Amino acid sequence: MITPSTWEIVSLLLDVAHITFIILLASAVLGLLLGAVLTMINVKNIPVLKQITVVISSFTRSVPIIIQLFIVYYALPPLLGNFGINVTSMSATVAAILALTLYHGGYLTEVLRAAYKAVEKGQHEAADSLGYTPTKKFFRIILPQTVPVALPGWGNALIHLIHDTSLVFALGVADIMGRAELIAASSFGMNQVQVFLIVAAIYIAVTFLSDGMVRLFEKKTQKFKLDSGLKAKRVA
Amino acid sequence: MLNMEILVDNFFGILTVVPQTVALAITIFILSILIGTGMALVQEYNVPVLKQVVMLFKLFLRGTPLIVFIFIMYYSLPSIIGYFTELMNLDYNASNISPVVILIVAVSLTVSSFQAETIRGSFLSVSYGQIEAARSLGYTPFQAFKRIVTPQALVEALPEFGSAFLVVMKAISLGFMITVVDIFAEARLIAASNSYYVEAFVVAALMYWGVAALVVKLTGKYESYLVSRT
Amino acid sequence: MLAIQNLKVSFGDKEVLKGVDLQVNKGDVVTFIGPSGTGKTTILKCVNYLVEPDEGHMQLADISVDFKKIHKKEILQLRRNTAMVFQQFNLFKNKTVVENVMDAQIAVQKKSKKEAYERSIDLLEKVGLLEKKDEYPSRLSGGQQQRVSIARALAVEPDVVLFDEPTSSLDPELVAEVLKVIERVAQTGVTILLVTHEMDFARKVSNKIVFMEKGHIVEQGSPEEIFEQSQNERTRQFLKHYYPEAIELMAVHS
Amino acid sequence: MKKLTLSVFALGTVLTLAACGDDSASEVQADGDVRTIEVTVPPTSKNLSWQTADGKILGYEPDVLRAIDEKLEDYAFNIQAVADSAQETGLKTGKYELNVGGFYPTPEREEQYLVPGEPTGRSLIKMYVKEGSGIETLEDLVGKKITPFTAGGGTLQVVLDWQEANPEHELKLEESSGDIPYAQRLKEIDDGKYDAFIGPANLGQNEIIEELGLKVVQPDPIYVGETIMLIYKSEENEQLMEEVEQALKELREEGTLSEISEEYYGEDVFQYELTKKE
Repeated sequence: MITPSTWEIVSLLLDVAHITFIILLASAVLGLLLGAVLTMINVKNIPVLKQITVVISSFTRSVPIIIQLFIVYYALPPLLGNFGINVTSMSATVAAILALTLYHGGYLTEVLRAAYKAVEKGQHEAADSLGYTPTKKFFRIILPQTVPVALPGWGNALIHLIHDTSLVFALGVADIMGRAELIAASSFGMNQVQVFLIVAAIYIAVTFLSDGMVRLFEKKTQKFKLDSGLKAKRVA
Repeated sequence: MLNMEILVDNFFGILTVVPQTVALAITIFILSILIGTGMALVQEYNVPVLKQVVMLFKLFLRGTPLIVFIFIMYYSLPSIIGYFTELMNLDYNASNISPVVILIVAVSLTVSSFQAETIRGSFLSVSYGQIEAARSLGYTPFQAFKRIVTPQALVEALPEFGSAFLVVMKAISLGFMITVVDIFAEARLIAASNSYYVEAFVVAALMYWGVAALVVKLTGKYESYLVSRT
Repeated sequence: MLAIQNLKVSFGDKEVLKGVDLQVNKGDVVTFIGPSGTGKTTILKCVNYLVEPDEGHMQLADISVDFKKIHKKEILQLRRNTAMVFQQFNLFKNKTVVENVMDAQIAVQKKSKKEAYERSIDLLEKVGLLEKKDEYPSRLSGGQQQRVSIARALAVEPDVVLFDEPTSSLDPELVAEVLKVIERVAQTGVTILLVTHEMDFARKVSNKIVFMEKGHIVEQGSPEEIFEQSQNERTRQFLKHYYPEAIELMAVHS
Repeated sequence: MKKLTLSVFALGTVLTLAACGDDSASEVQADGDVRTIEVTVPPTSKNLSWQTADGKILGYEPDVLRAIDEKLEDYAFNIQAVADSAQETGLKTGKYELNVGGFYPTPEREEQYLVPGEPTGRSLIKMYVKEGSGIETLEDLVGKKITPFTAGGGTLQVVLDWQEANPEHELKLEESSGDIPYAQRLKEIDDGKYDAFIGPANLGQNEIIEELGLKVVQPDPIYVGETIMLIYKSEENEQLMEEVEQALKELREEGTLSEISEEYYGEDVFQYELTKKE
């Protein structure tokens, strides 16, 4: 029987790495956008919409990803079909991206909301008192202070997302984990530990990059120290 | 169309494993906090060698998908333990080690690497003045840590802990691969026996959602209780 | 130039202002005194709508508003014609000292960066903090932060500057440096509304003192009228606790 | 609590509507044209059905499907490999129209899906035990440790049925999702962690035992059953079911199924007599 060598396994896995990356990148970006929108609705206290964000966030945070993947891939198309929207041709990859976007967005809502709330009321009042429009206030004052607070949580959310991409295989997406399963199965699972250790190494490399990126952002955005002016009294 | 009868049946069927799932989650959750605190302390106090070990450990744990880590543990934990028992001349067949133990070890370790970050951040958020104040009143370092710093750090960490608990709840479902039965596993067992997959997943999703709602509510209550006391 | 009629504010079911009327002329320095929690700060925050009044009318320069049906545009107008100095300074933490002073000029007044910078440098020099211009607020002492905050307020050339207990969060030794700056501002002829517990200072810089209690204006008048000749029992009671010197002065007068 | 009730209701509605959307999957059909059928097979059950790293889907059942496809002029099978729980979830909601995967017939399956009367193949359930252990039948397993069963799989059902018929021999049964590969299972027999592994014989056991040089033997099958295919329940699929049934019948009679069996299992599974239902 032919069992592939370590290097053959590595190259077989790296062949499909781009699929994992596309899913990861797309759901990370879209999830961030979704999280931002949900947070906005949440902190602005828009009635009804706010309740919806709470439901989305609590559902996506608490239900196993695999069920969420099934809902999007299997339940959504017939559901939308009832409203005359035809998405039956949605591919498994698109469904995976959609499900992970919802999951990541829901998770980030908690992170972003907490970070937004961490900006003191005084900062809002100061900008308001000077006549900033809400948009100007948000982009010039509030957002730059929210980002550094949100970064560690965002970093964790990204790692969770990276881990969870390894489950999209269930829908038949040929990602890294999917191919790993196939390679292991082809030799009746005799080399499963070896294959999984290689998978682990690839994922560790990806999370290492992700953590590095977050740390870089932290350095860039946190040139000012976020302690209160009152605390500074002691410093001076 | 969803089969109502099956839904109700499934509800009570799956309900039976909720207590053990939650108990398992609580065990893992507490362990992960303990290990995470240990890691955070090692990093904060710059313990030589140990600090490097912890960093390497964290890199590995944060990076490895849990599904992979559980397998690695399943295959390697018995021989690791076997090595030690042999070393200590204990009469224990390590290959008899229960899958529940393997799951607890694997998930606790993985989650602890996230907890360490949370805990470190929350301790850093307690201002130095608080420690100074405690010292000035003659508290021993341990007393200051226990009575002053920890309660304040806890307030800071609580929302993250809530999230971590939900992560643990979901993570346990991967234990099915090594025969540990939780909410999701029971749903799949029932589905596999009666082929009503959609019904089983609906019920399972609601169970998770319900537990999560409860957890969020409880942490919220506890948080406001802690806040009201500080 | 600033006229307020029948201003009413409540927080939940607690009435904070129970119908306040106030008249301020251009160049006035009006100081609000009175026990804590009587609505002094609230009046200031109504002027720039940081607190939403239940009802009342206000005329500020050429802006006239009915608080019951105030428009978003009117709120912005009010805020653009006023500036506030806060008890907690509230400097923008993500901006350096000079950026704090510049930012509203750019974001609100649409000035060029260069113009804003030059004006900011000028103002920082006046408050004596030019050498700190590139520091972040967290590196400054409270007194320094408050002086920057005053420069920031003046930078937008407001019709009225609102000082909300500007020295209450400061260590005693830092109060003087801030008061000195406020005094200089007062001398430039800009209209000022001030809430403070520094009675000596109020007496020295104000041309009008407003004594408030429980959401009402009890008495208003020149510093002499309030601090030296007040016949009002409640005013005298308050001063007895917070400014015993006034009682001595009154004794002299009567 | 109110929020929770509301959420339950919302989710229930979503999924009910989803499960009701009958017609969406079949819209693909156009009269007179070849209708494409979405068919799923398991991806990691080597010899029964598996997908190679470069995407080829191989195995007994995929080949049977291809043979059927060749016989049916009005249909074209689009075969894809997805995990087991996804297979049945997708079939229930109409995403897929036909599943194979070594399924055993059960009343619940026949209630929910269209099941052709003709089986796709035979499933042999064998016991794998350590050389020289003397275990030959299920009765010998009393007091022994049996490897956990694939949850809800046919194997478990077979053993449960046997247990019901033979309550005097009480066995200790455990379940798992079955993701533990057979190689590991067989090694566990070899090193004594378990005394017996019971499972369908079509998943490469012989190759593993040979490759790893395990001291594991297999007595005669403890059960021989039929495997079926599941078809999404809709009116137009009844025609499909009949044609598939006919095709399977022909394939069995022509000996094609036996040939495919020889190719993947090294023996003709149709030579074994079906275990009688008790």
